Amino acid sequence: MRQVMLLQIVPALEAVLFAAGTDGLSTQELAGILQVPPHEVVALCDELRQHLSTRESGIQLLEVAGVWQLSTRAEHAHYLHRMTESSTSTTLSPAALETLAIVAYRQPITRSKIESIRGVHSDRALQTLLYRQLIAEVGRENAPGRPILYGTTDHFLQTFGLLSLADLPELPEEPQAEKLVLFEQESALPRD
Amino acid sequence: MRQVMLLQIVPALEAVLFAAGTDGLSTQELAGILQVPPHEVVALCDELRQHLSTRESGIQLLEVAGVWQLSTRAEHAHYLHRMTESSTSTTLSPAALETLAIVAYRQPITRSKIESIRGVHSDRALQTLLYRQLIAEVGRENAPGRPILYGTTDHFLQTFGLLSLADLPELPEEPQAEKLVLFEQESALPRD
Amino acid sequence: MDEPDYAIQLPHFTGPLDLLLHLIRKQEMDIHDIPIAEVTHQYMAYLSTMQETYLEVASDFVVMAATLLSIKSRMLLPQKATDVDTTEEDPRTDLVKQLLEYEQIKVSAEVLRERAMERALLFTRQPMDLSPYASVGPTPLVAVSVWNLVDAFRAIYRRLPKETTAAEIRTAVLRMEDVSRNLLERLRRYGRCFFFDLLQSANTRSELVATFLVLLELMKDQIVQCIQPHPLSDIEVIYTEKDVVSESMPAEHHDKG
Repeated sequence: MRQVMLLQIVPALEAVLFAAGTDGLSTQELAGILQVPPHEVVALCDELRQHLSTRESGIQLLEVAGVWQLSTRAEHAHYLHRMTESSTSTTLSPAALETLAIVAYRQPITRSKIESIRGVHSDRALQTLLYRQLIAEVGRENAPGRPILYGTTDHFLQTFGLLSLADLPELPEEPQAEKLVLFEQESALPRD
Repeated sequence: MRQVMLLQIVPALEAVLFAAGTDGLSTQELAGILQVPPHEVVALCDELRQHLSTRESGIQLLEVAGVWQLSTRAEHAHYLHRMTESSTSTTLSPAALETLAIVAYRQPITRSKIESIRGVHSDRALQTLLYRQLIAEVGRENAPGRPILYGTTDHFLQTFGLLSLADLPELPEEPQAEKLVLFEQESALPRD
Repeated sequence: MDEPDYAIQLPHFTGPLDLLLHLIRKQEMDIHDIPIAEVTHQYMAYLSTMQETYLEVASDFVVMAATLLSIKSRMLLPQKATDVDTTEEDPRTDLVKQLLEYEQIKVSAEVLRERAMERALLFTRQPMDLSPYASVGPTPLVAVSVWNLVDAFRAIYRRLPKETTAAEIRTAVLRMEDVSRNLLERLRRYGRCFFFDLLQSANTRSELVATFLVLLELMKDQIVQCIQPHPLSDIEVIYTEKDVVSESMPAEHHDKG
């Protein structure tokens, strides 16, 4: 009976690991989330692993350094390779550019701070910038969860032709809320 | 034979959608990555969707904002809430929601038209929606002052789980003019 | 649901139409034949209560009050009973049209809200880092200049909701406390740091000014020390750990000024 109950948690386990992404989750963390004792977490993970392989899923369950993590299988690597080719463009999306501007002027900065400035989730933009090596992890904030701090790279300086960060143009006089209302028209920025 | 070949691609499809995460992939992109014609992509997606549901997976396949995307299932939401800190997306105020509904159903639309429907100034609601990137400027009206026209974004579709604008729930029936006639007798008032 | 008397206990209407619709639906009035005198009376009663508390939002409501009164007076004008096929329009027509359209939107907004809630139950995952799968590095960017960054930053500021700043003005004292607490927290963590770094976290000019004022106050109270080795060089701020009362609020001195 207990066994049956446990098996019903396998889909929940899969969902939680799916959403956790690359970070994965430790046995301890999973025990907390699923509200089962740690040794049962291990049994559940074995169950999920078996499920995934017998049903020929495209994803697999790995245990790396005490952390459980879903990942793709080696045999599909060439599809992922093709994915990177289709996604390389020579320009940055407006979202990526905005995110880069925030990192450049406010570094070091966490993802959640970036998102609170932009008003939307910025996972994808960050991923693009990391992939393009315009930004990199530069440390961890001394705060709960020790979130990653991002900063710009040397490659960023090169791409934008800057000698150093001090070389970044000063931001235009900060538009105050009043100005937002009064000047709805785009005003031309002074260029050098 | 061809059929068998195709089915072998289902795990690859799952793998690439897994890798794409929040971004999702369009039918067109999937066709390029998997090297199959677009109509077969749709068949494959149906196949994957069925796979996932018959094997009681914790994840499901959705079609949102023109892309295919894997997500967790609603019934596991409470486990996931336990895992993630409350997301950045706080709920919208009733005023912002009203404004959003007007933009969604009447786009492209100017601020003054929105205000005339709501009967109230809507600066703040608009500002909030722009900030949350649920709406964006989509052009200018060809009228005196060339007022800004607003429309909804892809992020709007994502947030509301819509495939496209055509997928918007239908507006409630508006009482027809004929109904006005019904009350003619009860009223001493002239009707036109 | 079945409140015996109308209106006043519900202060949060999104606008005059919302209030009007509420009064009409609540009294089960016929929206196509609104008893205008009755509705106007109720509307005014609500308005006077509201004006005591929500003065700033009242202007749109007042416009509606004027509209209602004008309709009421036009309807009081004598009419001929035989006037069935007159071309003169019912003074309520426009209002009814507007109310119906508004009600439609209100229902749709509710439908959208429900959809968003359903959608919020579904979680996706961050896109995978595909760089290990790329054969060569990403293709170099073309035609991006540093001014694109500046423009991007400006775009964000244009989008920032006004309310952030509106709140800052009204609750300046509170904000100073926040700034002060935040600054102290960081100083405690860093021990010593550069003045410029300390101000970098400020997002708006007023935040910048507030941070600066708080810093001056902390200097005065000898909670921090500032050293500038050479003229024009970056000032170093050193936390002297003198604020035994962890939540001491130097900002309090400012609320008169």
